Amino acid sequence: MLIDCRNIRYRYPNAEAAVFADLSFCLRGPGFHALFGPSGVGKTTLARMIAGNGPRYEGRIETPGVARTLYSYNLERLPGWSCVGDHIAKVTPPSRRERMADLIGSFGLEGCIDARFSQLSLGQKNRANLTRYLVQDFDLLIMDESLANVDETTREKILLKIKGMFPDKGFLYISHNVSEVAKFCREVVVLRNTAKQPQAVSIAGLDLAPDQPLDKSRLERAMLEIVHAA
Amino acid sequence: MLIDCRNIRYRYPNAEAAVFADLSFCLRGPGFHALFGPSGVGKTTLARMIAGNGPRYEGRIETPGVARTLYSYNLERLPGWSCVGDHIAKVTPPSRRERMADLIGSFGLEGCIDARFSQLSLGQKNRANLTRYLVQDFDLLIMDESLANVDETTREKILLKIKGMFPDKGFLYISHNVSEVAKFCREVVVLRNTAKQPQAVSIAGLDLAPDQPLDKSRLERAMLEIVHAA
Amino acid sequence: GPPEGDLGPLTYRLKWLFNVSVVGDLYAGAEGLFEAEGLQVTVKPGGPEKDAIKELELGHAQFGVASADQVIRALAKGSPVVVIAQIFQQNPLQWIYRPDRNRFETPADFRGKTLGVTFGGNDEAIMRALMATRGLSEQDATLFSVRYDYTPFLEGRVDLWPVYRNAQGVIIEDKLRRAGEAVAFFDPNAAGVRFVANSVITTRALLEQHPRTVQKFLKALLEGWRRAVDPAQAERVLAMIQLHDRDTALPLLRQQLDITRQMVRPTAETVIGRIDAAAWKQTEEIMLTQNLIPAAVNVASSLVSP
Amino acid sequence: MLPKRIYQFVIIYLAALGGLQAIKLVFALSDYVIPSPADLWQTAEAVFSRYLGDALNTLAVAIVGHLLAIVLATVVAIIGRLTNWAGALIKVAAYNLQAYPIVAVAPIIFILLGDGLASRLLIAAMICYFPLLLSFIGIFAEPVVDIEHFYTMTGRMRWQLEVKIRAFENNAKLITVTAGSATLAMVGTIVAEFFGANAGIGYSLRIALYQSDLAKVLVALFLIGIFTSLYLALLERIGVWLQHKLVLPTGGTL
Amino acid sequence: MLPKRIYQFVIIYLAALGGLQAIKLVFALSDYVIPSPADLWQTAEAVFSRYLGDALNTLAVAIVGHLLAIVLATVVAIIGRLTNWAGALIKVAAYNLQAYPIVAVAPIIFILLGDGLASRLLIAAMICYFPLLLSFIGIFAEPVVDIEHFYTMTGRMRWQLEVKIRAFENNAKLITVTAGSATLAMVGTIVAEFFGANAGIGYSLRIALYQSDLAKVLVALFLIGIFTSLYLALLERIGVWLQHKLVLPTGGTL
Ligand SMILES: Nc1ncnc2c1ncn2[C@@H]1O[C@H](COP(=O)(O)OP(=O)(O)OP(=O)(O)O)[C@@H](O)[C@H]1O
Ligand SMILES: Nc1ncnc2c1ncn2[C@@H]1O[C@H](COP(=O)(O)OP(=O)(O)OP(=O)(O)O)[C@@H](O)[C@H]1O
Ligand SMILES: [Mg+2]
Ligand SMILES: [Mg+2]
Repeated sequence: MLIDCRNIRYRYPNAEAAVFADLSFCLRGPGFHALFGPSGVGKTTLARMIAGNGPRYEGRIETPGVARTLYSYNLERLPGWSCVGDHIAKVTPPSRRERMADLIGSFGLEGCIDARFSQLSLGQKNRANLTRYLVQDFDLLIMDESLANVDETTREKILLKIKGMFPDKGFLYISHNVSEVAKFCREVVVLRNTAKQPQAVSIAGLDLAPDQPLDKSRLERAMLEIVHAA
Repeated sequence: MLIDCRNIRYRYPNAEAAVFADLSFCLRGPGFHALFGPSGVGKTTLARMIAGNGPRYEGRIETPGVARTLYSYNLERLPGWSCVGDHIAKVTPPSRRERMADLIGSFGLEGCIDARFSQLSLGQKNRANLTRYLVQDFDLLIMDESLANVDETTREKILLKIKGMFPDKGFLYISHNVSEVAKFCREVVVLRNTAKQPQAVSIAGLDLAPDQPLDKSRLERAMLEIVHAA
Repeated sequence: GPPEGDLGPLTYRLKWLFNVSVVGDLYAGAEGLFEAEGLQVTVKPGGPEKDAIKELELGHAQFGVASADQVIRALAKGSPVVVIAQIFQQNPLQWIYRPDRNRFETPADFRGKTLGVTFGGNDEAIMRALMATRGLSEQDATLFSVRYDYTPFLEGRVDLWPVYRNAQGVIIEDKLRRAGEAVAFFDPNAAGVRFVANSVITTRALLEQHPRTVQKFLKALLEGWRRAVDPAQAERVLAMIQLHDRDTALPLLRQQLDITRQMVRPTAETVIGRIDAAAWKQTEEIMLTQNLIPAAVNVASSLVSP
Repeated sequence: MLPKRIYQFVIIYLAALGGLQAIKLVFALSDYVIPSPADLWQTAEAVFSRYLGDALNTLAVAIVGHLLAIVLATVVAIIGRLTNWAGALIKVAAYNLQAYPIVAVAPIIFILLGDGLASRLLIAAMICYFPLLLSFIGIFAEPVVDIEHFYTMTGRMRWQLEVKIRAFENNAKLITVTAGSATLAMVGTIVAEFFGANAGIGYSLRIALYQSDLAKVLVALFLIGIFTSLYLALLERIGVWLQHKLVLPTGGTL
Repeated sequence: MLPKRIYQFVIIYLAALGGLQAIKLVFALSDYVIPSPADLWQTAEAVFSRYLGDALNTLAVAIVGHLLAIVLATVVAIIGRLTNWAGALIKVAAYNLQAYPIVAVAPIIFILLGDGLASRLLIAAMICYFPLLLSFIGIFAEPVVDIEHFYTMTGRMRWQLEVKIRAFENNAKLITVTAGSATLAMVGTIVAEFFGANAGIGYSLRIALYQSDLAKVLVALFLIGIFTSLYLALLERIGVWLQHKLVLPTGGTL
């Protein structure tokens, strides 16, 4: 068991409508999972609740077996006083230096390590930020649109790399790209607006591994299912 | 003629490599065009140059027939002292009030107009920001990842709406979604790294109009072409 | 007497900035008179925020100059201060006025006028004592609060303005004279109010444990004053004071010195440094009358002529 | 919050008194140098109600002076943003005005305004306004690109809007600085009273200093401290309320 | 930049002189209230070189006092961020210290530190530090969420890092405020000299006021203005250079 949400209810103060009205779902086992749903449905809110730094809500979220949850998002910035490479190195435990170099290479960041964060393009910023999370200790890493500004080719490479490198960890990937979540994720939790019941449905993805051939028709079916659910 | 770039050369101060080495391309006529390319290739830099608030470069960019260029990007924010609806209304000329209401409706922002900008979800922020640009006077609107955090379904609706509403205007849409640019754009300028010559190639997209049926094989071909070029 | 321990270098804290009012103190230092007595003394300027009595108690200084009202206030609070000399036989504090607008012959003329006083300063005590001699109360005249600048007087909004006759008095007089205006001074002494001015002080402990040091100090100091007010030495004295007071022109310095001489040594017979016990007694009475001290301090017992 | 600031001040004040008494003991000083507790108590009884009135008077002037300073600093900071010659000149003037110790400028002020309330107010405002100006200039000079871009691009940017955007984005800093400068308004008023006025606690303080009466000085300082703390606490409350109004309550921040 | 500040100051100074002369004419004031230009010129010739030395002396002390104030304000602002009781107490103490006009505190300082350089420095620093503190507290108290999130999430946040992040993000504001406070360091030193009366242009100013010599006061103010402008210009240059070093040159901003 990775994440167990039970009867979550939440309404932002001053907001007219609730974001969650009796939301329940559960995600089993480690692996690369997705949180999917239309813009404004509550993905960020839920992700923050799971990570323990969201607002107070009714209901219960349990993450048995997860000692350490990290939440990353696409607007994060690195400090400006030294170059990106130094900042990442500084937060990398000595034992993970090799992994860090490996990640920088596969993420296409070699050309960026000597630059300041403010000099990077948006996609480069996304990747630099994600890199430093991946060299931390974690059991569950939530990636809230962490690759939103990266091109598809690079993004696929990154996802496959992560999946290969961390087979035993849990990931919750938030993205607006249907084909991507269908292709690479094990389970796709589709969040829907409060009018629909249940508010969340789980759909199995292809969970594509590196070097595994793509079954196009299966992919299309999964995509359709996700789009229909949303 | 919309945009004519001739022999652009540019290197950021302190950067090792040039971003543009003799970049030339031209985009003809109004319509919905795309600027595409891997993360970090220079799309934002070029877009800012076209809009006239980028760095100084060698070469020439001409936009004959374009009196007014606007540049919008996904990190923009609306001021916080009143609600989103008021801010948009305030910058809408009286003659465009109807259009504004129409846009707010089709962009799915009805629920957001009474909220402050800081209370919106990322995708809602994207849409609110884009809305206020669309009610301005412009001949060319550059949308730099302006819809990056919006879900695909909503995004398609928005693009079709824009195309229907502004058939005579020029758009330069920057996005990392291959199928989207292939499907909706008239010409896709693919930027490539400086090692490749020419640095930019133009590929025709399907330029899908509202209610026009989708030719899947043509789409696939266009997508392949774009991915190959990049 | 018994042998005294060596006190080492001594500090002499003045009441005010270096100017003609401290000419004898400066002279004693400049001419090596302290060294001649075997003492090593640093003469330090005073200022608006300096209080020699506090420095004596804290051991920052061994000798100092304080105004009589300061001394009496300190005695009232149990300070172990003693007066060992009184340089000015006549208080240089006077009030300047324009004789073409007002005439101030006696305190009776104060009625209905605007009178400048530094509230809390000794000029306030003197002014109130002056008014009391003619039974004037606060309703009979307007007391105006005097500050750092003279503008209210210069602009004619205040009729009487307190100055040190031998220092500022000369300068302001010169200023107004040059503008074609006459000035005159009202002297409280003439009205019988003899409020003591600055005096030389030390602590009782020092006096008792090091009587000879005190004697030597006083000898050198008074010798300094004697020479400083000696008309025969005038040019030499002026040259010396010019080194310390570079802001006053020589002709004015000369005038200042002349007036100072009259106040330090009104007659040829005056012993320089004489403590005028009667004036001290009057000063204490004035302060007692005005509730500036809660009870009599018997100031006479703290006046010691070594 | 209100009582907290007060009792914290009282603790500090008592600690300072204790320190003074310790010095008195160690150096065996007389009551003239440092008053005894009994002396202090008697003095307090004698002058407290009079000083209380003075302190209230000072507080009233300080509040008006503070408002004046806020207006002045805002105006100068906004004008100083102008990049033209006039803007630069005004900025230089504002800086130079500050470079003159009030002791030197006071005579000129008194020549112009006399020694009534106007001078007191002006001096209070002058002492208080410069630190405000400094912060305001820092805040108003720094663009908030992500918000301003649209208005600049569409030719809608006016200086009023620019100021509004920057002020709003930095509202927390502005509120902190403005509330904190309350202290300076108090100081400014006291200094003005010290130099030129015939009323207020600064005036009483000066007389006490002339009389070398440290007991009275300490009573005055106590009242100044209490009133400053009160005013500060009040402003901080207003600040909290204002920020609450400006920034709608959100469910946590990210 | 350097000569610009100077000539701007000279223009303002001359304008102020003109204003005084106009007042003199309108109210028919005599030479002893406001000196005539000839008088001013003579006085300037007589005292200029001496006052120049005094002003240099003052400037030297002001620079050291300014450094001291910056250190003090940084330390207090950092400690004041602590949310515990000690932090609150220190903040209250810092605010209250400021609430006391230097005129009231100066005698105590002179008694404790003597009348040497130390008191001059301390007073200069005290006058200059509080406005710095205000801005620093404002800056250090406001989180930079997008940068700090990672360090907080991964348990890496230390107060040093937090301060560093906030200082760096607000470097433009910090530099503006720090350079601007140079003026206050000058003022502080002059006030200390005025009351402590030992050296520097503040001492000369005191004597000029004692002698009611507005011409000398005006000459002193001229020199103070020139030196303040110089120091300010120097600091602003350093600020520009520093910011250039901190924020690498970028091809425009968006
Ligand atoms: N601080 C807030 N105060 C009030 N309402 C808020 C606040 N934050 C978010 N909301 C509202 O809650 C809803 C869910 O927001 P959330 O950011 O979780 O959406 P999301 O699914 O992450 O959307 P997106 O894909 O656009 O990022 C939205 O309708 C939003 O307007
Ligand atoms: N201010 C700057 N200083 C130095 N280098 C910069 C600066 N801004 C961008 N660059 C570099 O220039 C290149 C192009 O950046 P640009 O932002 O134009 O890319 P992009 O195509 O928009 O990328 P993305 O899709 O990730 O937004 C990148 O390699 C980036 O690191
Ligand atoms: Mg979101
Ligand atoms: Mg970009």
